[in-house]
Amino acid sequence: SLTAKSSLSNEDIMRYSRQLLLPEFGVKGQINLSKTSVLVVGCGGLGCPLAQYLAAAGVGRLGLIDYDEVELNNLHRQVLHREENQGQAKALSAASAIKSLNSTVQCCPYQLQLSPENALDLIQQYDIVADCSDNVPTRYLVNDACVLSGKPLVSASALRMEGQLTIYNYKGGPCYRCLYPAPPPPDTVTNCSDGGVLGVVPGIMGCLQALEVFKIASGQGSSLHQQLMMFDAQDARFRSIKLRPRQSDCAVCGQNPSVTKLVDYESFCGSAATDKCRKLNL
Amino acid sequence: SLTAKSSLSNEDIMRYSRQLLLPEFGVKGQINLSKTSVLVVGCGGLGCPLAQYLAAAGVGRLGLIDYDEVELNNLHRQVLHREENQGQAKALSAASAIKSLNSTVQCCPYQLQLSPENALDLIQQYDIVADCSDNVPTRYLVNDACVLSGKPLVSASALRMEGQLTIYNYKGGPCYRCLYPAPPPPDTVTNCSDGGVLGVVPGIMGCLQALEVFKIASGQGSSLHQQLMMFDAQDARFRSIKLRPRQSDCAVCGQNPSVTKLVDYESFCGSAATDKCRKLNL
Amino acid sequence: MAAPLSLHLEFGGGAELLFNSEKKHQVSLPGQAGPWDIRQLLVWIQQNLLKERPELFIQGDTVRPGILVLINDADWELMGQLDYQLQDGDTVVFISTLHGG
Amino acid sequence: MAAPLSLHLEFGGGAELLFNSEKKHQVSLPGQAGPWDIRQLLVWIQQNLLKERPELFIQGDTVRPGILVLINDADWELMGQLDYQLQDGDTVVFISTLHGG
Ligand SMILES: [Zn+2]
Ligand SMILES: [Zn+2]
Repeated sequence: SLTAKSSLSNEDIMRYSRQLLLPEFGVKGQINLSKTSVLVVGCGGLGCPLAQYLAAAGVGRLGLIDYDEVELNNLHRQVLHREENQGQAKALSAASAIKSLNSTVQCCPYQLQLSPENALDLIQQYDIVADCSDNVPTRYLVNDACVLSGKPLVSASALRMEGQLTIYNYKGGPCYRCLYPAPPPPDTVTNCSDGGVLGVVPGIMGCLQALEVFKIASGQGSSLHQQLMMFDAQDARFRSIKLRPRQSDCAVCGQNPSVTKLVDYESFCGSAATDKCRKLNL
Repeated sequence: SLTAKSSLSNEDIMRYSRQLLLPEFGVKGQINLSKTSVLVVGCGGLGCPLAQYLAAAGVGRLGLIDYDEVELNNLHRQVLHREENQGQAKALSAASAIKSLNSTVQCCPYQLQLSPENALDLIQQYDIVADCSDNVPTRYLVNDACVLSGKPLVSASALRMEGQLTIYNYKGGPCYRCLYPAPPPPDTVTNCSDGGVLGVVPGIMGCLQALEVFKIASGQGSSLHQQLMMFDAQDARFRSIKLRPRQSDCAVCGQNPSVTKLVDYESFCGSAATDKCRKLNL
Repeated sequence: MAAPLSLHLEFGGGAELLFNSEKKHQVSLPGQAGPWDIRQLLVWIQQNLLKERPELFIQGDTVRPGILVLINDADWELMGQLDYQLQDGDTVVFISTLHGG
Repeated sequence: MAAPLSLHLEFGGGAELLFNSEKKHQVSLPGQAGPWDIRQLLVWIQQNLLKERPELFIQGDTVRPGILVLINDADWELMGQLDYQLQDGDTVVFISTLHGG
């Protein structure tokens, strides 16, 4: 965990002066932020802007998970990576961009696939988890691991010209399984690699996701508790939906959970934990 | 103006494949975008994410205006600049980051203050103008220059934990002067350097601004015509307001305009065209 | 016999692709002896709006997993789910969950 | 004599700083002989809500330049401006223009 910081250095005061001026944030919020660690699952279209703004604002420690490598077709939306990073691990490419923006942030790149074997170990080392992944099995895995570790999960997604943002496992609100007890039939799942995505849509959603992480980390608390924010880029319209509370019959966060350790999410969902080829031959 | 492009290279097809898949965009939208030039006024908290996503998506030409140099207190929100760029011209620092993201975009940095002397010459070379500036005189100057040159103006602003976005001089909608015929008393103007700003708020607004530029450039048209989008980060709430149409008695876009060439905007506003020291001693 | 019911239906997150890519549908349900509930609305949608591959929208008597139903901007779970009795002028939204990033 | 009028007032973009930093105010205007219009509302706000430096909010009989007035999510210019006659339950928003970037 992070060294407890009780005051700001002169350089911190200079660097963060524009946000120290905010009454909602101030010195206390900055110190809280500098003590907070955030795990970013996925360094793609959502993870890039999220990591960029959290690092710029002075989050204490940032874990960056991605098993994948930078490809040319990522660059229209994954704005931390550069042309020269093609073929490199996304986690390392993102970490290097983050360091050049704010060298005072502890940055931990993990070039690996989040899995039932490593997820709890990793998530236990962080205060807040941001789900920036791109496939269904990973979303269930991250959810269950957050519930089992008691961590708030700020979850965004984007496809075509739409985006969604919710906070799970936070202040009596639902977890992902409370909303979606059964996984969608694999036939109905469209990923960015087959449905496409307008690059700035994950940009917008990743920034909004960073804002909620920021509000939790600084102590203000998220205003999206038990809410779903939906964005339609075609008509530039946002809509906020009141969600169900935590469900007492939920398989993982309910009163008699049947899921008490991580399971095999690829089998559960019938699809692979990647957005590249969506069906798993079982 | 840009060389007329009628097809996409193989590399373009690879790079932009995820947005070529979108029915609203497709090959035609990509070609339209590659023929469009956008002038970004200000490479700060709004200009950085805007330029980043427009360049990533493959806009044809990007003009980047900023007279200022990178300072440590910019880095919490001006995410194209790096620690090592401190002291460098923002326009050059931004251009270098843009080039490493997408070298196929023509990028024209201008290290200068937009002024009544140079504004028309510059704006006439571009199809769309994005106002990412940080002070009142520049906002009137950009507006008048866009009206006199017949260019659509996508205008965003951010302060503390709030943001605003509008499109001026577009399809019968109002210009900035239609809404604000008289400048605000200098005493009532708060800038980011005295009021502060949460970095991700201009991030969100700059991304939304880029989306509207993108929709105009690709041929879909903006959905914010005659509308004002307001964002409150504290409660993560957006609100869209129906605005007045173009006003027939407007001083610059009305039927008998009194402003037929650019004037002295610092005198008109009683303040300097910078966000650093807000009052002008007249 | 109740009067016909005017509803505003919306589909999003990809669910609109099953409805001619049209996101917004203003519909009128015929008058019937009792009130309309969501269970009956799903049958009506399947018979009147759904052009192809109904199994991608409906499974059994409810929506397929991964579609969230919203009644007047609230999760249908808060409103009685399939048993919610529709009122004239209600907005019902069917949103497919997005997973991309 | 008309009944008292219940209004939802909001201040934003910095205008709330003149009102104890409170963005939302639920207020009740007393009953009077004729209807209330925005011109009268501004006088009422100045006398009842505005704590300090009224010149930063009001100039003459209208709001100072740089404040936009919104009536039920529409620009007041579309609604008759100072002459708009308030209805019970209306939302009136006063937004200071932002210039930062
Ligand atoms: Zn649950
Ligand atoms: Zn005008």
